[in-house]
Amino acid sequence: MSKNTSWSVDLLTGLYRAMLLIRFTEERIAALIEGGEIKTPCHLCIGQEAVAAGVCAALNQEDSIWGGHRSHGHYLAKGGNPHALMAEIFGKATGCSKGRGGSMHLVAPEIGLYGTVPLVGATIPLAVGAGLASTLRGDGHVAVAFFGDGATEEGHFHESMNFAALYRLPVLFVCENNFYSTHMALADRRPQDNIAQAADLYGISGKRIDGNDAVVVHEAALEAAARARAGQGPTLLECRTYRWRGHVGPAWDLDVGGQRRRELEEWLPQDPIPRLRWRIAEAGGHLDELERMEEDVRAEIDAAVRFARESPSPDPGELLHRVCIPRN
Amino acid sequence: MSKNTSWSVDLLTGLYRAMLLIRFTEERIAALIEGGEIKTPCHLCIGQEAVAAGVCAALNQEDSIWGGHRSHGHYLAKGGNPHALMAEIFGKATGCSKGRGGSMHLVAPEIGLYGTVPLVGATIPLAVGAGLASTLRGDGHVAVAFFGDGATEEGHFHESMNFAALYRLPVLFVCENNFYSTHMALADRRPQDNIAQAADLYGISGKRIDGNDAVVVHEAALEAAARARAGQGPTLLECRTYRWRGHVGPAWDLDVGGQRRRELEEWLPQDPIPRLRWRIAEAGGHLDELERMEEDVRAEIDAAVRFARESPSPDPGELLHRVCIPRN
Amino acid sequence: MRRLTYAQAIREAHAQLLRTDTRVFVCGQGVWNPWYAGKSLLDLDKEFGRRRVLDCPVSENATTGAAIGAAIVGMRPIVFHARMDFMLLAMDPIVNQAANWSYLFAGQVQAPIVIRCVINRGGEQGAQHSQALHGLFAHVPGLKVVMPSTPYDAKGLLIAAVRDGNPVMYIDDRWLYDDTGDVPEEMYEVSIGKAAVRRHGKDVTVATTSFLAAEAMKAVETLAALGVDVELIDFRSVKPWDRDLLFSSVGKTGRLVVADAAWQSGGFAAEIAATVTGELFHALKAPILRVCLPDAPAPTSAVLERAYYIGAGDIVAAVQKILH
Amino acid sequence: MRRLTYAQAIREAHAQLLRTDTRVFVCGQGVWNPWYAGKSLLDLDKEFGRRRVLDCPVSENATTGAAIGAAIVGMRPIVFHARMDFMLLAMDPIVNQAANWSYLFAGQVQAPIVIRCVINRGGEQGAQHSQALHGLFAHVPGLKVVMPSTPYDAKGLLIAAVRDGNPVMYIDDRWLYDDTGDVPEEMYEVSIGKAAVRRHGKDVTVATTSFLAAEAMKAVETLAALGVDVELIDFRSVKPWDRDLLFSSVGKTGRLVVADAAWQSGGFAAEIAATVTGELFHALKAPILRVCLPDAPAPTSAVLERAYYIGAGDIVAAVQKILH
Ligand SMILES: Cc1ncc(C[n+]2csc(CCOP(=O)(O)OP(=O)(O)O)c2C)c(N)n1
Ligand SMILES: Cc1ncc(C[n+]2csc(CCOP(=O)(O)OP(=O)(O)O)c2C)c(N)n1
Ligand SMILES: [Mg+2]
Ligand SMILES: [Mg+2]
Repeated sequence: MSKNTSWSVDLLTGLYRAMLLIRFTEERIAALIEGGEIKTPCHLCIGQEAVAAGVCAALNQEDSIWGGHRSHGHYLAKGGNPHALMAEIFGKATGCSKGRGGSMHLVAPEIGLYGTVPLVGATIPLAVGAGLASTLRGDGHVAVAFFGDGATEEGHFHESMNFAALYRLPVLFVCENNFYSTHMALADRRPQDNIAQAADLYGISGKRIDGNDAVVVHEAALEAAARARAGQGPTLLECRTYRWRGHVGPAWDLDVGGQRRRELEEWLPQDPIPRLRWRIAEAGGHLDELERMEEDVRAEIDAAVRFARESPSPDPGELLHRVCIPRN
Repeated sequence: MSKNTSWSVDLLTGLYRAMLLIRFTEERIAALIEGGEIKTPCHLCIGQEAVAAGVCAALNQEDSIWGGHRSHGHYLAKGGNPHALMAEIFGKATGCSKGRGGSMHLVAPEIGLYGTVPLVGATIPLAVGAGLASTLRGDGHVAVAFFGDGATEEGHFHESMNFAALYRLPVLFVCENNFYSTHMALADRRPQDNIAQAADLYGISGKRIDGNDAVVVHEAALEAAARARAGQGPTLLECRTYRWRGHVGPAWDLDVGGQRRRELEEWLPQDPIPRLRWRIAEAGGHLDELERMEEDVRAEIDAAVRFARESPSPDPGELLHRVCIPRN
Repeated sequence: MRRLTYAQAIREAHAQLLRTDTRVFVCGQGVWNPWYAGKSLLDLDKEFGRRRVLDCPVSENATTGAAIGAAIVGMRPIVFHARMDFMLLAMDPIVNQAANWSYLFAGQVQAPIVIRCVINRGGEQGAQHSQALHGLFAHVPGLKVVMPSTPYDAKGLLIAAVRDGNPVMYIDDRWLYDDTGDVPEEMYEVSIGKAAVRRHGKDVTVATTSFLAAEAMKAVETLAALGVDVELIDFRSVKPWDRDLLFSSVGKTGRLVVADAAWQSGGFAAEIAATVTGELFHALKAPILRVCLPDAPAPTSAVLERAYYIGAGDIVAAVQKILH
Repeated sequence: MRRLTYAQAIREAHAQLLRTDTRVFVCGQGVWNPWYAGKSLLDLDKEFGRRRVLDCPVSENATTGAAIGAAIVGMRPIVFHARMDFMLLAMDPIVNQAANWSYLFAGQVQAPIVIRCVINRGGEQGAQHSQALHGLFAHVPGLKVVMPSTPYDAKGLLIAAVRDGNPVMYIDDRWLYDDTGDVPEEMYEVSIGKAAVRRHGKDVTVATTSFLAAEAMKAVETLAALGVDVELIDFRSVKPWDRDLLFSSVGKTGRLVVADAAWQSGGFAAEIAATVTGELFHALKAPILRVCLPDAPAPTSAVLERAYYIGAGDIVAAVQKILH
């Protein structure tokens, strides 16, 4: 629960719109996969939208974000163009990565997204490097690494935390703990459910928060970003959440074990979208506006799909371009 | 200070002998390097002998140990043949690694030393694997990884701790915190002086102990080994100690910064050998026996050096042997 | 004879090894679930228990290192990497440790580990989920590298790898998992380092790795129809590779095309071409051509993937080029 | 002209880059102390401060990854690895990330990083402190790889690498640090991808990497005394390497020896031999020979080291072999 109750309706509806955009985009992608139109492997973040929305709303355009295999939400929340996202997933030349990257390799440097990649945890050190660059330049920008609970088992997560803590770099380590790495539950991979505690080891600020409450996430991210900008170093946020769909693709992954159905029963009612709607009402917002917003968002996604469908494929004649760039 | 005051004189003199053997061997090696007879880079452990001695005295012959670049002491304390050590350092065919490995690659499988290598922290996961093998075989053996404070900055240290904790493997993580990694002081590499705390993250037993008191080390290792054998999982021991000589070679490394001289002044009086001598006297041991022991040990080292000098060099005709072994 | 798929053959080898040798265990990410391994490890955990078939945390270095450590103390582990790409996080244990262990200690201790890894590409997965990195490992002394292309070899090479006593990289290819072939029920080995002649011919030698063996077979048929008589060699092992067989074939045909679906520069095909040109120069009647991937990462878009990957057509073209 | 040692030339390039380009910084283990880097980074921390010359924790992956991340957001870092062997812990950031970054995103973002690493061998250091792994990196698309052999090239290639805009592996060799040569004071570049002819000749082409250039020069003198006129090419860059220059030389001499002090199997020399045999076959008068390290890890004992390493004598022998 958020301490601060005086969030403006504007801020809340902004968070709401970001979450809707993510949710509806992901659902549309799910349908397009089922329809056979999308082939690139997609890792949907339905259920986890509050993390992307809450964190990105705390950032400036020049702050950088770095993601992984499950990063459609990060791209959209930071302000990435939905047309270019959809076109990328369709493998088109107009995609954000011009058809080279697919769902797992998104980029939008104009809004501070420097790349997402599916090697688990691989962008954590890169985000630390962006923080190091900011420190050297004194530009006040913050770098955010988004990653999952699984990524904390990679050694470079620890190396990166130590590195960022040692030099007090302006980095937010945002762990979306959805309790699974592919089919493997957290308890099968870690002796304790204590990701946030890693912060103690490095003497940095660390928090375990409700990752399904966009306002809670936002508040924590704002505080972390402020600390980072003030030279007080990195923060680790463990955002507890749950992925509704399968590890990859639109299925529900009920085959990972008996606990999955129980967990879904527990988590579906924690849907971050209705939870925020309730807050907006409380803050004096108008729910009918939210409904209009839903229509807007759907229309935008329709347009993005149309754009993607109508876009040309990449030119095979350019297959070998830009392995290296020419010297300018 | 050890809780248990009833250590037998035998045990204490055993520890003492092990430390003497290490100290005198290292000092002899230092002289031989200065004399130009030894060329392979040697990382001496003078000042740190209590860790190797205390831990190895808690182990059975079948328990495995794994080391790094600074492992002469581990080899000797576990019972490795001093002749074969010296011959290896001389690069001779009679060396423990037959002249293939030098100071940084020691082996003595007959006493449970399966290999030491200079890639920092590289044997930590290997020790975990030895623990896994013991668990699968149910043989009750314990595996010990010896490593330095620097190694805890490698991601695989964390991966290994998590892995061993998860499966409750019989592993002792023995960190010799000598406060330096080459020329870099701990404070230049870590935000906090808290290596033992890593154990908390993995929910295992972790202790910070006086690494210059062989009895304290021994007691902690005995307890850890007992826990490991009882299926209670791994332990992390942070043994605080100090390396007298340089990172590599016999010099004193006074060039690493002004604090070095101060630190030496503080640590030289903490010499683990006189500290144990005092305990032996307290336990009713005879100091003149210790003096006889010194002579014995020196004679043994003389013999080892003679053996090494007189041994043949490896046969260059065998240069390419055993890259792979033939199928038997 | 009984027919199995490539994936079933791999699974059967695992099961028989686990059943007959208590030193064998399997570890790695994705061994409890078919998402990554397809049917190649299906239900082994149910049959042999989750201690001997251990699905691991997302820690490639420690998992591989632990398997190597267990091997050094006498076990015979098979450590599984669902994609070669992930294995780059385990290069220290593989290249610095396992590969060196025997040599370093003059053969007194060994690391009899099988590092099984999958090439899993295509399907718009992109650059980091497509790599065929056997060339890196074939450069490293102390590692053996095998790449079965048939169900028979898949089973026989895995058994040979576990029994070999040295570190062996066992590299299989998801594109082959549904291929079927004759596979004996009993345990048998395919010798590491021995290639197979898939077709005898006299005009030109085509030598392949992994799934290109099947592509080459199609190429052979096309070429036969054009009157070209190809001798087709499937390396199966890329380190060590079968010099005797290749040399005797090229000694006869005087012409060689090497097809390897990895980056061309500095890849395995280069080693073959370099060795043949160094040692069999006077038997050569034509340039040795390589049919490899271009020196670029894998793209995602299917349109680009089609342009990127190689197959029968490329082999036909290369053969025609050195004949004319 | 002013003479500097190889190490001084590297240091001067660093200093000038740090002085003239605020985007440049240096990080890695051992940059504050000459133990690892010799004089090649001497006192740079004192001159430019310990923020821009950053000695790092023992964390190769994160340090390399951080340098790459900084590069992606616009810096021009030089990340230092005191030995190539340690860099195997940073293969994911180098091979999966830096090498792919430009291609993955169609050139919209880049990783203009210089990964400097040292080959530091001999002196009874053994298998894990001796490796020359440039062959691994030369296999990977998206990486450039340079190996200067003279003080002049050491300076010019480092400057070119930092300005290149792509990930460049800059590999220097401790055996060269005390070599002296003419080095201009001003900043200048040696083009990446351009080899140098160290001696013109007509009978046979000898092409080398790194310290073997000097060994080859000795070999050339011995051979000249025997009436053999060698054309000597120093690659300087191993990816991309200079096709035009090599082809025109071999087109003239018809004979090629490639000398590269790395493992022979699947190494850089294999790529040269394979390419020449594939594309210049009809110009060749003799087998292409490789002078490389044997396929074994480095031993420690000096007696074994002498048998293991290669030099002028091996080059002379190879040349004589293809002439007779
Ligand atoms: C280095 C690496 N190892 C393994 C994988 C296989 N893999 C892909 S996604 C994934 C799950 C990671 O879990 P988590 O970090 O929690 O992210 P989530 O999928 O839950 O969002 C794994 C293990 C990979 N892509 N990269
Ligand atoms: C992977 C790797 N990185 C860096 C080095 C260089 N190096 C050799 S010894 C050493 C110091 C390690 O410090 P610590 O672990 O504390 O051991 P100590 O030397 O103090 O015994 C370093 C960094 C190495 N050998 N391996
Ligand atoms: Mg997860
Ligand atoms: Mg230390």
